[in-house]
Amino acid sequence: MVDLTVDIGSLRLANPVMPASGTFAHELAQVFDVDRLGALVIKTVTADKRIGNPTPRVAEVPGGMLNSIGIPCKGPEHFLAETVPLYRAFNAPLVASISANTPDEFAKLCEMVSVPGVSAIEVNISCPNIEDDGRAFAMRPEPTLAVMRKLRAASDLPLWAKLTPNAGEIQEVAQAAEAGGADALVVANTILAMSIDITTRKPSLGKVMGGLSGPAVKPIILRMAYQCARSVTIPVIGCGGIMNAEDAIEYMLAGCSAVQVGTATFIHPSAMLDVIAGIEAWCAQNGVARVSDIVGDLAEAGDEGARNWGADMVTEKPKAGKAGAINWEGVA
Amino acid sequence: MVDLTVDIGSLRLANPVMPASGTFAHELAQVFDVDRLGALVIKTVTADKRIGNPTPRVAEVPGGMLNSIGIPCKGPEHFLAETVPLYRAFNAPLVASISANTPDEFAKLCEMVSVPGVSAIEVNISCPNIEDDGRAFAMRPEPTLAVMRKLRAASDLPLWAKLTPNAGEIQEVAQAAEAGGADALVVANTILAMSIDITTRKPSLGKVMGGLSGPAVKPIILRMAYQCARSVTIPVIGCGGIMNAEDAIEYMLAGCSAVQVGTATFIHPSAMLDVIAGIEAWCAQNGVARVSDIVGDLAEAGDEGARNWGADMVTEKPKAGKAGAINWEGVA
Amino acid sequence: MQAVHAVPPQPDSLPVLEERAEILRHEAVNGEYRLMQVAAPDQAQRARAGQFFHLLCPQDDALKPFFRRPMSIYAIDAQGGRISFLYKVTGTGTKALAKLGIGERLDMLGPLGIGFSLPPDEAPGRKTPIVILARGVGLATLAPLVGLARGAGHDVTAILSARSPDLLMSVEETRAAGAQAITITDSQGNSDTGHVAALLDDLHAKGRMGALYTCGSNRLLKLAQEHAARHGLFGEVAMEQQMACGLGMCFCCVRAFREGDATVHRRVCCEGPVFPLEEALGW
Amino acid sequence: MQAVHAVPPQPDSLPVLEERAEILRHEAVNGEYRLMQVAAPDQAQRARAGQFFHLLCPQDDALKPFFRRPMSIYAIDAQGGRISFLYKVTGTGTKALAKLGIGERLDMLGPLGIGFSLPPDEAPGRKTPIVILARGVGLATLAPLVGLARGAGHDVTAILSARSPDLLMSVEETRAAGAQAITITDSQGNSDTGHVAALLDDLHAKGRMGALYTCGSNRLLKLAQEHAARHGLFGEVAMEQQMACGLGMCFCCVRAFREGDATVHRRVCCEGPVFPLEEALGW
Ligand SMILES: Cc1cc2nc3c(=O)[nH]c(=O)nc-3n(C[C@H](O)[C@H](O)[C@H](O)COP(=O)(O)OP(=O)(O)OC[C@H]3O[C@@H](n4cnc5c(N)ncnc54)[C@H](O)[C@@H]3O)c2cc1C
Ligand SMILES: Cc1cc2nc3c(=O)[nH]c(=O)nc-3n(C[C@H](O)[C@H](O)[C@H](O)COP(=O)(O)OP(=O)(O)OC[C@H]3O[C@@H](n4cnc5c(N)ncnc54)[C@H](O)[C@@H]3O)c2cc1C
Ligand SMILES: Cc1cc2nc3c(=O)[nH]c(=O)nc-3n(C[C@H](O)[C@H](O)[C@H](O)COP(=O)(O)O)c2cc1C
Ligand SMILES: Cc1cc2nc3c(=O)[nH]c(=O)nc-3n(C[C@H](O)[C@H](O)[C@H](O)COP(=O)(O)O)c2cc1C
Ligand code: FES
Ligand code: FES
Repeated sequence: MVDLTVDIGSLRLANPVMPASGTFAHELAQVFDVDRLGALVIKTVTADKRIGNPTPRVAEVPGGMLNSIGIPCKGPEHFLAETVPLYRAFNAPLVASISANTPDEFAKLCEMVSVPGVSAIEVNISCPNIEDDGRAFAMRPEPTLAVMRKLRAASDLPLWAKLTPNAGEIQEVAQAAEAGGADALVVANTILAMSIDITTRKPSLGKVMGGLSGPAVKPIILRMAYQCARSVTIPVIGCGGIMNAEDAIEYMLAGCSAVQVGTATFIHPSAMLDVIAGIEAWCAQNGVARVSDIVGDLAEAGDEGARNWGADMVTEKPKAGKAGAINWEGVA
Repeated sequence: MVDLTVDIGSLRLANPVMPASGTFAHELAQVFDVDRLGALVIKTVTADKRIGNPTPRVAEVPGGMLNSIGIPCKGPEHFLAETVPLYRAFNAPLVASISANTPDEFAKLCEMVSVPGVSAIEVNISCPNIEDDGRAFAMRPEPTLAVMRKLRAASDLPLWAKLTPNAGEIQEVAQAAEAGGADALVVANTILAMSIDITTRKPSLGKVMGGLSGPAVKPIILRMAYQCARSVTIPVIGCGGIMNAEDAIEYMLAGCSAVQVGTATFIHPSAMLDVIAGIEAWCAQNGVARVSDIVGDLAEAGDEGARNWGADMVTEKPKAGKAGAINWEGVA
Repeated sequence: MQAVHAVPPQPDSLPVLEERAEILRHEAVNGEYRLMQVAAPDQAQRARAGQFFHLLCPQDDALKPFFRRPMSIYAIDAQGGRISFLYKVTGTGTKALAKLGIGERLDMLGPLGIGFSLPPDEAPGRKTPIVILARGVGLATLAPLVGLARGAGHDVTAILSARSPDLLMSVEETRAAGAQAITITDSQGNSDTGHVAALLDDLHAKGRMGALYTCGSNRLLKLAQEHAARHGLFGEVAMEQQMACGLGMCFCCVRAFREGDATVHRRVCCEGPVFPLEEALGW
Repeated sequence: MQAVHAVPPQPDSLPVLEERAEILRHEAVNGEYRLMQVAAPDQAQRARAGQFFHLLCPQDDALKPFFRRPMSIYAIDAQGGRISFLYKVTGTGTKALAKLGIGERLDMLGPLGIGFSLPPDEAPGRKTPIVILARGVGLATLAPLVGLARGAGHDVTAILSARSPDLLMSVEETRAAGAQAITITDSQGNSDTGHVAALLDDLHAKGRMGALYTCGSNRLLKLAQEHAARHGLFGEVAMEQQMACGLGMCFCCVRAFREGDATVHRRVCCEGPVFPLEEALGW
């Protein structure tokens, strides 16, 4: 028996697998028992009512998808009156995702949704801050710190800060979020991208640019999750391109305490169950008693062969010799 | 007959297709006549001698590759004494790629390589600046402007600034490069990424993190090329995940005057010839007399259907009606 | 990269199933359309006319197509546990689908969405006669409505429109189900709006049009809306929109609808694909 | 995503070709190794013992394997225009390769790299006798050296090492080429370093070891280096390293070599895969 529980700050989850915001809703309960998930993270709720972006809102690209759904939203009143009661039917903890146009609006919304029935609040600070030229809060450390402080003051619930991979130096943003009072980080939202239909010469999305998700982003977001996990002391939840248990384990080895699965659900609605089952099986096979033991358990690169080549064919750090005098480079 | 010539500043290229630095060398002439390429961009030369990074230096990921080759380099003297003379055997213009650890070293190197036989200099400002905590020059606008000014003063040759996609706001960096005197931009270098072998629990690369290239990055870099092309007046050369002519045409429609092909050459060494032939065929089929006419010729998204659905099945901007009162969102 | 996917045990009570159904038949119907029949007993039992399945088309070496593809139920054999699809080969997904052989398996998610409803009785004890206006691929969606309505005792007239006579489909089946089938084609020059309008007027005059159903053509939608409005008829339209999740979670499949004075977005996958005729906005 | 690739016309003069060669034979040799023979007339003409081809293994739905895979030439039939590979099924690439059927095409780039050279004459007019020390997959690389050396008039002794007798390969072919084959295996307990050292000493004493060639085992490399150094023998080793371009452009395939007092990096793909025995550093 593998112990699959993980702790995200004060919140204990039955297992480390949960949906990514915007790719899950109660409708999935038509396909499987969603109480088997570690948590239920729902689509971002905004302070204002929104209709979302023009269609086409999604496009396929090699190894992934683009979306410019935006955040169609009926507003916080609807969330409180309809959504929260609806989720009482489920036992898995409900995580509300919120976002707003200004720090103050954000804080007010945060306070509003801090109600019984909500176990944690994911603050989607990857959304534009109109007080900073429409730049997303999490593009830079300073606005991240500022908004997190306000959010922290507005709620006693655990706050998960969801970062944007479009930031130049995500570790610094991660540290700012921690300093501002985040209880955990979600790394990360989608990467801004686009594609063009060369026959019509039109962008594939009605909004021209949109967020890339799916397998294509995994190596990039995994790197960011690794960087963040090494830069903060709060738990990091990895999110980007997880299609199966192997991907989830990569994130956990890189330092993530839990994972979120988004796009995979669109291909296989019960993908998250496969991820849970696969993690459990891998732990059992590898003598891991508690899944939390593998968090950050990355071996050092180099010497004994990063790949499983034959006993007689391993890759090594070239012996130093005179070459030792030559600089190993800092960055590729 | 399609006119395939393109102008990159004062430099006219026979066609818009050239190799990406680090993925080409004279050895490719063993496979095809490299004079059929628009230009010959060679591996970055550094001011110091370098041995490169520990092995393993490459890894496969879905839809692409990771590399942490680094820049093994025999130094500028070797470049001048051996490389430049070697390329006299070819007619296609030689583009030297250079990089250094500090702005001054960079400028000195730039001056050194400004010799007959070199048609343009690609300044790889995606490399770490040790005077800025090892951050790459092109991570931010200010150091980009500073280094470009020095480089501009050091050479009369066309300077192509190669940007890093790891920057948070690449348009601003692009504008700084233009302001600093760049004659063209190359968008972009590889995206920092990583992967882990869950069996050995080791990072796949000896250096843990490395650059992602190949199809997986295309939607991201295409977006950046589009943003840069709209932010500057100098030509933009697109580079990232181009595997075939369709990909190259996407970049040109997005505003790129030319393209660079990297990873594709590793899979099919003559991929660049296929790209050239494919662009020519597409232009011929679409009544395009000069390939430069399609640069930036992007249709507007929306109304008449971004996709080629049946005449009776097109996607549209939802009619406004009362919903018109609701905000269309700024960013997804 | 692809999820290593073992379909988990799904309780009998769940309305939507993901199954790997065996392909029993798969053949070209004409130069454009293909018919595929699969064995999917549990899904067939749940399926209703107007609903759809979200199909995982075999992916090529570039992971294309990435998304599932929505496909209406063309025929349901609940007892035999079979479902049929009639589809047009258009792009990557349907091309990949077309390559699947008999005996191979098709990963299908469904049944999904809200199907057709039948009109209230015209008069106590008198079933409202319905008219189905189908063009092109719209036929695939409307076909099972014929059986549904006939089974419930409605008089059914199906106006089947196509580019040319060889692209007409389901004519025999429609008649065999006891419905009247009127065929019109572009090549015969009797499929234009004027002609169809006259046909509808005629059917209404004869008391054979108490409700109107359509799908697949913007032109026919407008026409149907005009006639339904003019005569105050019950009507429904099946809409299409690109889909990712198919379940109502992602909001990519919205279309604009009239709701009183307002224009609202509705998700085609779960608030449709069948909508009240008068509320649909053309596209 | 994959390059829509039409191999362009390649002038006769170019040394490296990318061809889609037809598979003529493809079979399991034992539980681990497979033999594949392809028709590649132009490439066969250019190929030399010790060189390799860079093979594009069929990619699965996740574009895996992404890179080509280097594979030594196991046999060259220049006249018949055929090339053979002997390979071990290990990971994604070789697994994909193993699925290719006879008549299918294999996209191969090559011949690549620097092959084996033969030792200078021992004495004027007297060809130096050579010893080949091959274990496991190293055999695939060393096998064509037997024919090359025999053809040039060298006496050849091949020490063939494997885990167990059923994994020994090429014994008959070696003998048929007029070379002596000595087989040693772990299961028979005669393949350890001590045993091999004794064998080499014996061969040297008998005047049958004037040069040494090896590949595939770090242990045997060390041993060969010791013996070659002790007796001042000519020697070569074929090295392996992961490759991307295979042509010398990307610098991913470096290994460390001794060059006088310094340690330098050399690219296995183009400065090798065959290197002077004394310069190789173990791994
Ligand atoms: C509820 C519903 C039922 C449908 N039933 C049928 C049917 O019974 N028979 C039939 O032939 N077709 C039907 N369609 C249309 C069918 O889904 C598309 O033809 C199919 O998705 C095209 O995929 P493709 O990869 O071949 O084309 P591509 O053009 O390569 O597809 C690109 C993207 O656009 C989407 N797309 C393209 N055309 C349509 C469309 N008309 N509607 C929705 N998305 C589209 C695809 O799903 C994909 O995401 C239905 C659509 C919907 C929404
Ligand atoms: C010059 C040369 C000649 C070779 N000749 C032969 C031969 O004749 N017969 C044979 O069975 N094998 C030979 N090999 C080894 C062969 O290339 C590997 O077994 C093969 O690449 C493994 O690929 P994979 O996808 O099955 O394994 P994976 O482990 O999935 O490969 C992952 C990555 O590591 C690389 N890799 C793994 N093992 C090796 C290796 N031993 N050497 C180089 N790269 C490796 C792969 O190419 C790939 O890039 C040769 C290698 C080189 C460099
Ligand atoms: C259709 C779609 C809608 C999304 N909506 C939201 C959202 O409302 N809020 C949010 O924080 N992230 C949203 N995301 C981002 C995902 O939560 C997730 O961060 C991203 O998709 C990467 O994970 P994946 O590769 O597993 O999909 C959305 C993603 C998709 C594909
Ligand atoms: C193996 C390898 C080595 C590279 N070396 C360099 C380099 O020395 N200088 C540089 O500016 N870019 C270098 N790059 C980046 C490429 O020039 C290019 O920007 C990137 O690979 C994206 O293009 P692609 O997807 O077509 O490969 C290298 C890329 C690869 C894969
Ligand atoms: S397809 Fe996802 S909401 Fe309709
Ligand atoms: S594999 Fe590219 S240099 Fe050797």
